[in-house]
Amino acid sequence: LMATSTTASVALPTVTHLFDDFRADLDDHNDRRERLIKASRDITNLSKKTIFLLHRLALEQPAADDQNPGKRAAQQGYEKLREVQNIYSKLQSELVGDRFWRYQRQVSPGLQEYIEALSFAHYLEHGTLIPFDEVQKTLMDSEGVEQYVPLSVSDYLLGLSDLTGELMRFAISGISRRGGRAKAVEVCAFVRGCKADFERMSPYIRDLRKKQIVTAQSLEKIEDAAYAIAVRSSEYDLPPELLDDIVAQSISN
Amino acid sequence: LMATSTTASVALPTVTHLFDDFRADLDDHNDRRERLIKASRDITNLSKKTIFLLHRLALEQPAADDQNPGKRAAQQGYEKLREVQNIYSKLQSELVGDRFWRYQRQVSPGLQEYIEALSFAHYLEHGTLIPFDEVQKTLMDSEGVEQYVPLSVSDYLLGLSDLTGELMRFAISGISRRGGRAKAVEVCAFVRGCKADFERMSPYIRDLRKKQIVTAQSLEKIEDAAYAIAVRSSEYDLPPELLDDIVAQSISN
Amino acid sequence: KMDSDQVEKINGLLERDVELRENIKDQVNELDKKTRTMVGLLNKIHSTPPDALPALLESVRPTLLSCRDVTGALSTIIPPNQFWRWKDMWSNSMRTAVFAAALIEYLSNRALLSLSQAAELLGIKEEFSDRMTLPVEDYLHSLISLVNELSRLAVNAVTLGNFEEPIRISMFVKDLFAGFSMLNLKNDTLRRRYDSLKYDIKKIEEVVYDVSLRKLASPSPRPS
Amino acid sequence: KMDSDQVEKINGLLERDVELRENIKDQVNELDKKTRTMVGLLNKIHSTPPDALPALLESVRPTLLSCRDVTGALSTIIPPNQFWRWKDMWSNSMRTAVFAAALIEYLSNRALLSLSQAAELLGIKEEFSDRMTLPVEDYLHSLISLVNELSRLAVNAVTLGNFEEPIRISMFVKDLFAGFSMLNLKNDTLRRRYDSLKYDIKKIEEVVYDVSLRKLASPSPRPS
Amino acid sequence: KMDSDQVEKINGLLERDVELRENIKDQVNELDKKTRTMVGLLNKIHSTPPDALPALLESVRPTLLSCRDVTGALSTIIPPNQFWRWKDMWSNSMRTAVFAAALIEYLSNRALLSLSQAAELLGIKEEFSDRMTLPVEDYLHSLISLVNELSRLAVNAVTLGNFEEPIRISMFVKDLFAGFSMLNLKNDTLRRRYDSLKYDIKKIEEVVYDVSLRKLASPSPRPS
Amino acid sequence: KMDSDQVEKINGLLERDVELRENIKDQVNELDKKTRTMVGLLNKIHSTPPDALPALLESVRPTLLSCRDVTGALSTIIPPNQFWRWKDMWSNSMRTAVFAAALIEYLSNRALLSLSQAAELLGIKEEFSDRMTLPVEDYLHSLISLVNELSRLAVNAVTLGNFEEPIRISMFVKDLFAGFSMLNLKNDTLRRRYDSLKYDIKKIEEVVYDVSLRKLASPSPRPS
Amino acid sequence: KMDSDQVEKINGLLERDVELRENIKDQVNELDKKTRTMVGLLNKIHSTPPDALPALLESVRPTLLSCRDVTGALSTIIPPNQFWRWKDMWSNSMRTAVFAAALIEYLSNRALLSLSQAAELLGIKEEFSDRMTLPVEDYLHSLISLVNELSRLAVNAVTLGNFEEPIRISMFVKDLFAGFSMLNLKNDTLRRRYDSLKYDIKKIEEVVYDVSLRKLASPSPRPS
Amino acid sequence: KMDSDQVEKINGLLERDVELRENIKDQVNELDKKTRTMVGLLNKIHSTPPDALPALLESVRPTLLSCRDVTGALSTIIPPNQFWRWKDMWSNSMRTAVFAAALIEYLSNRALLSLSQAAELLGIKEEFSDRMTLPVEDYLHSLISLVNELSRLAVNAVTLGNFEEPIRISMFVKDLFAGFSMLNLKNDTLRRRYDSLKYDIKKIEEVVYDVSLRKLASPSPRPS
Ligand SMILES: [Mn+2]
Ligand SMILES: [Mn+2]
Repeated sequence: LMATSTTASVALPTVTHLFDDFRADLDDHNDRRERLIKASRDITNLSKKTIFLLHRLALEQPAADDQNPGKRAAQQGYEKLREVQNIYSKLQSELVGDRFWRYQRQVSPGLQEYIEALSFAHYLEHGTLIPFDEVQKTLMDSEGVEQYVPLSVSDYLLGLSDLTGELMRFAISGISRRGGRAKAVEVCAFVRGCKADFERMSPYIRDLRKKQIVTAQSLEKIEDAAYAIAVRSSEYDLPPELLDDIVAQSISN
Repeated sequence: LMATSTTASVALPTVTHLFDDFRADLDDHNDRRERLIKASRDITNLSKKTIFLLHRLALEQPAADDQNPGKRAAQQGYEKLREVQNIYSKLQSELVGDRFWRYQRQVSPGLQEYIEALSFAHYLEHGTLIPFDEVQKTLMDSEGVEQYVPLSVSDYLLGLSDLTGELMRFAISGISRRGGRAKAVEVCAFVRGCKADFERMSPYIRDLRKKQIVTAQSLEKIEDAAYAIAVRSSEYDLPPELLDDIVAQSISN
Repeated sequence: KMDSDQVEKINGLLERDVELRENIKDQVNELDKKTRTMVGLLNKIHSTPPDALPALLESVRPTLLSCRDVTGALSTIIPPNQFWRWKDMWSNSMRTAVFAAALIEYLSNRALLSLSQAAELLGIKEEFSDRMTLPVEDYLHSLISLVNELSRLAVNAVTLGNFEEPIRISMFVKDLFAGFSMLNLKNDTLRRRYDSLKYDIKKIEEVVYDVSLRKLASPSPRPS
Repeated sequence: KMDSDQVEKINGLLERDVELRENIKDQVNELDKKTRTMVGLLNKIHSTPPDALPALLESVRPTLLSCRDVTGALSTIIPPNQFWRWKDMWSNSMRTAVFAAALIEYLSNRALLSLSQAAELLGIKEEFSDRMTLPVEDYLHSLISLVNELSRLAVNAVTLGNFEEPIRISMFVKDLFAGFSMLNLKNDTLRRRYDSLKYDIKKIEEVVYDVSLRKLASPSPRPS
Repeated sequence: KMDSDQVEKINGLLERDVELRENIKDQVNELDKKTRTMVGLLNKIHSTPPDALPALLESVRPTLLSCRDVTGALSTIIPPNQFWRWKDMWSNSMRTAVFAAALIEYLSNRALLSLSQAAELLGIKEEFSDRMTLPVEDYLHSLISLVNELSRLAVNAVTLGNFEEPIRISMFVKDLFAGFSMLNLKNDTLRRRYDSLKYDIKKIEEVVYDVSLRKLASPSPRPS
Repeated sequence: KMDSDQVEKINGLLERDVELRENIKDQVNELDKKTRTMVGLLNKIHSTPPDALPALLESVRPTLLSCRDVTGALSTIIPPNQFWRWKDMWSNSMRTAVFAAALIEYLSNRALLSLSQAAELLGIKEEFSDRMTLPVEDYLHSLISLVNELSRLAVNAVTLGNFEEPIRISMFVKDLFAGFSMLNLKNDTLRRRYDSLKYDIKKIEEVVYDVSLRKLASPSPRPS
Repeated sequence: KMDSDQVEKINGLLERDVELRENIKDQVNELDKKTRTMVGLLNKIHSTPPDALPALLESVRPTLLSCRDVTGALSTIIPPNQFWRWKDMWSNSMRTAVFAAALIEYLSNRALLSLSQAAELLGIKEEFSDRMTLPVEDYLHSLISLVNELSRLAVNAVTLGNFEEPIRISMFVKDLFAGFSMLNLKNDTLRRRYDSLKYDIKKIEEVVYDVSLRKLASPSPRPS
Repeated sequence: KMDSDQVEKINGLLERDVELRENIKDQVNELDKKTRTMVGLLNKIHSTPPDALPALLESVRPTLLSCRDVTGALSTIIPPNQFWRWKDMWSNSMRTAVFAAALIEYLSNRALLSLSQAAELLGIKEEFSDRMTLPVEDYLHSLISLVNELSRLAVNAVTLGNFEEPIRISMFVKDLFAGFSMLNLKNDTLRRRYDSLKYDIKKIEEVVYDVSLRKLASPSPRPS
């Protein structure tokens, strides 16, 4: 009788031992999850700040000798985003192998905000949508061998979809700048194209469908601005640059 | 004409200067908010772990010579909660003066979870509800002079309200332990009293009204367990300790 | 189960807060009446010719200064360090008061009322700071309201035949917008309201455009 | 506006995923059929006398082993590193399969099926790990289902006149619960299900209580 | 025990209410038809030249007056003291009817329909007051709808070449708005709708601006 | 133009309502305190042995009767005919008060408190009817709360060793439920709460089952 | 331009549907009354001794058969092909009727009412199929309600001293459950309700356990 | 007992539906691709000058006509009488297709696509009516989408220098709106969307205002 009771207390450690491993495993997972959530918040904040910076730079009157003021703004944006890339480089081991998809829900919000900021800078420099591969390249070490964090099509598209909102702000805020009216018309066409392109992809990505509604609203806002420009200038039979000059003079006088 | 335009560009720096300060102020605020959110997550996690630890210790069969097994469990709980107190001691400057109420929404969730864990340990040791002042004391430096973080009545009560859920788990999980049946009946009376006490305070605190519903559910669960004990033992005309012994023997045999 | 002295102590604390809230509410109602009066009077700027403006502004000033009674009372009622606990009760009213002050300042001196000037005008003293202060956010909200109102004024000034006003407003508002764009705002009300500023600027710009192209504006030196 | 080759590339990637999802779904349907069969058969343990049990368990085993076809197929279909991307599609089915395996193991050997044994039985190989693995969470879910089922079995065993079973189940389940209580769970489904375990233990305890007090149970040595 | 008397009595009470609701609903449907007709006809004001307006307004009046049938019927159906119990069923329709009345009044006499005039027009008699009355909130809702419609009319009048109309509307609406701004509205739908009035006013101001900028008409200065 | 008479009159109406609301709120707070006190005390029935029950119930009665102060005050404050306008402010508290009264009645006399008894106990007089009355819906809500509480009591009575109580409760609740099921409830909150009664009944039936299975008490057969 | 022909035609279509909905609603109200009556009567099975049961069941049958009036009327009202358009209006009532029929069948003959028997009893003829049919989902919902009721009956039968009933119910329900578990239910309400069946089965098993533990009756072994 | 015949029969019914749903889903995906392509192409109307419009519309037509493949396939897949059972699966896509057709019709012929024309264009034949038809609600939804799009087009046409378009759109939309306002819409999504049309109309009126104020084009007077 004593003997069996001893056996019983020997059997117990097996379960305990087993669950010890599980505990370590779960704690490890939760700790990593926490680290990624915190890092993702930092990345989101840095990216948002970059977007504000880009708006600020885009609004400044360019120096007279500046051939491509957008490029200058973009450079400063890229510079600031290097901080984000640094964070990702440090996270590499947390996101290696199958871990990216395991923690995707924690990582995506920051990643999408980063792509939004990066694509904004890219648009200011080139006037185009940043290609998938180029986004990927910014998340690699300098030799272009190791990917800090894998890029999913969904994150890429959702980040770009947010870009249209920033472009709307950029276009409308810039209207009072010299050349801003022409820029607004350009952005209007660009965003209209984006919306059409995303339309065909949206059945595949749940969140993109929702974001398309926001894009449609942004587009309408730009269209309304472009309309206001057109309707007002149509009263005068003068080329737009001349109109700009007349207005500028009446203010600076 | 040139002169006025110069005046204009001199006027600009004033606004810029003004907003420079605002930017610093807002950035400072947002950064502090972020730090507090992160610290609060850590505190919540540590407190939750402490609660698990206390359940685990409470479930262990006590050593034969242990006069007050609850006290031993509580001591280990207090020990672990010292980590939380350390975090608060480091946050003191972030929460000094009017800052506590400014960041209350960020700080409260962690604080309430801490109070839940602390009051659980206290209950295991004393079988009573921890008083307001004692919670406050744990958040002071060793000389009892400086308060790391002010304690609001609302956080105190909301933390205690969560305690009832843990007590429900404690009572029901412990029913199969020797003496667990008596303990469950004891907890039942205690939680019933808590619910009645909180009832009169709940009009003052919005969230407490919601949590009272959860407390009511927990209470009903304990009542159901106490009922099951009573109904089964009523078939036999034996004192409860004897019933416990018979059951224990049939298992250990 | 709580000790009865604990119950009593906590009930005491809770009831103190209820009473406090009542007292604050009374003051906020007071402040609300004042801001309603000021907004009602200032609404007339849209139909008032330039020469009658100083008198109109002067008529608002007493009410503006009387807001000091409220801020003074609040600074006495609010317990130490609890400014942020209660401020949501009056932020809207206070923002309207600061808006009124800033509008008067702009129309009187074509100048931006600074945060410290605003606090001073409303009787919010440095030494109240843990009970009553004017947070940057609230001040910024007031400035946005100011821009909203100025964009409306730009339109109505032209209707009244005042073609200089839109141009002055345009310059003032652009500076202000440049200031705002220096801030890193998070996604809150302030951000949303800041976002809407661009429409005001656009509107003002359209008026300037109309006015310039019709060559109705005579050049005027910009006040510094 | 996207380059047309970008559009094509991205559309290609998106469509690849759609196809992948279809393929996985087919496999999951397959697995679902198998688990439904196993659960149907294992449901009979509640009315099967002890001596007929081995045959019943034996009849389930082929279906259990055939799950290896599905895990093998999935390990081929899932692209490298994408296990966590798709696993929600089959976790429920896989948990049921592991539950069946653990129940068979308990009833055959009164032993706890370990995680690695479970993986092995279901043909989930170490080398598949970035495409097909058995996560701890899923394994734990299956153990909770096992406890749910055993608490029901404790009741029905007594109905069938088997008074030893509840006592053996009681000891087994208590060990398992002690194991579970070592974990730090966050507020998710696993936590909720773990929380409900105490009711199963209580139920089993009541059966043990009934049985013990009626002195119907004869003492039996505990298998190690 | 709930005896059958009790049950019968309670059931009687419940069923009386069900029937009452049905009867009210029929009347509200009736009222709805009338207001739909009026709104349909009044929609033509946006494309009707000034000289054809009186005839249009005259064509609406019979329907307006026929609303008295509904208010009369309701005052008979509603039990004493239960006005506030059922009023939500018809408030929307009644507000539309009052809106129609106020719009006709403005377009006929450039005057504001008063609360008592509105009640009188719709046949809501003083002596009905515990069963049918026109609450001040509903009246104010109707006035806000009037402003919404007039801001649209200001735009369309210009399209029709009527450049004086916006100026008259502007004055009327500004007076109305000044009245509103003296009311102590609490934070409810009415307050939100009142807050939205400023967009209508801005729109009207912009029309007046456009007209006066082009010297198509000029707002006469008014005593402040 | 909205003349100042109109504005003043309207403002008077609006402000009267604001003040009225404040006054009602004070009374409702008062009533709320009373009902919370009663609920707190009545909570003890679950741990009170039968012989100590009368004293407990007696201790609640003064608070119950003091509710008459509130209903009396409300009947004075509410303007004629406006009962239905304001009743949502106190229905919850009133339902709790009626619940307390019905629980006391059941525990004292094993009888169902009727609608008119409830009104009488709470001091709601016939002559108040256009300002203060007890609508049948509120009474029915209270009865449902009573059943909720009694199902809990059935459980706790057994824990206290009182095996007859559940049987009495079962009979009382079944009669009540039969009464309810003859009412024509429409699809609203009351209906949903009524539908949930079946869970309470099941629970009570299970208690009666446990008690009679173990021959701790036996339900007397009753004529069907 | 939407010509008046078009408008008229469309309005005709819309109004036909409105009227249709009204007509259907009337029939559903009729059906609701019948099912309420049946449920009220059948509720008595829980307190009726076995020998009085046949009379009770007989008293329900006329109401059950009178449901044919409603299904007949619906089959006339519903336009060809529109069964699926309107069926949500009556599914709940129809499920209750089928539940009543299945309960009567079980208590009379200890047999499961088949889908076609159910349709036949309720007068749903093959030739109505494009306007009125009994979808398999609704039939299954009714069977689940049957199990819910039987688990309650198992408890109450024991209270009445009928210890064989739970054992018969247990066997019937287990067979039914085994049938269900072979169905391929998708993730909808039906699936969720099916999943909840296991609680009923556990409850019944516990009753059988209680009865057999106390040797009040003994489940006969059955061929597996 | 649920015999295996029954089970098999029921399972057959359930599985037929599962398969049916899969098949319909495939067709709906197909239709979805087509409508998205059309919407993508039609998006270009906002930046296409009038002379390039016919070619653009022509490029959409093949896709539009290819929708007939889907409606044809659906009419084969859907079992007799089950149109209303499944229609929710494709209503959204179908509405978009009808919207595209109506937009093309308007831009080509300045005419309103009738319900029967829409059905004909999309290959929905009279003889399909119990499996595939175009309900009037869906048609009306498409017309509302058309107005939404045209209000945007009015704006963008002006940007492109086409000042006549808004005037034509204005007349078309007003006629359509007048038609709608004669319909008896009940309180559902359609009603809400109809109510929102007034914003589109206001927007179009403002464009017409801008254009006529500046004498860029002039709306021809029309008989009221
Ligand atoms: Mn953004
Ligand atoms: Mn907790």
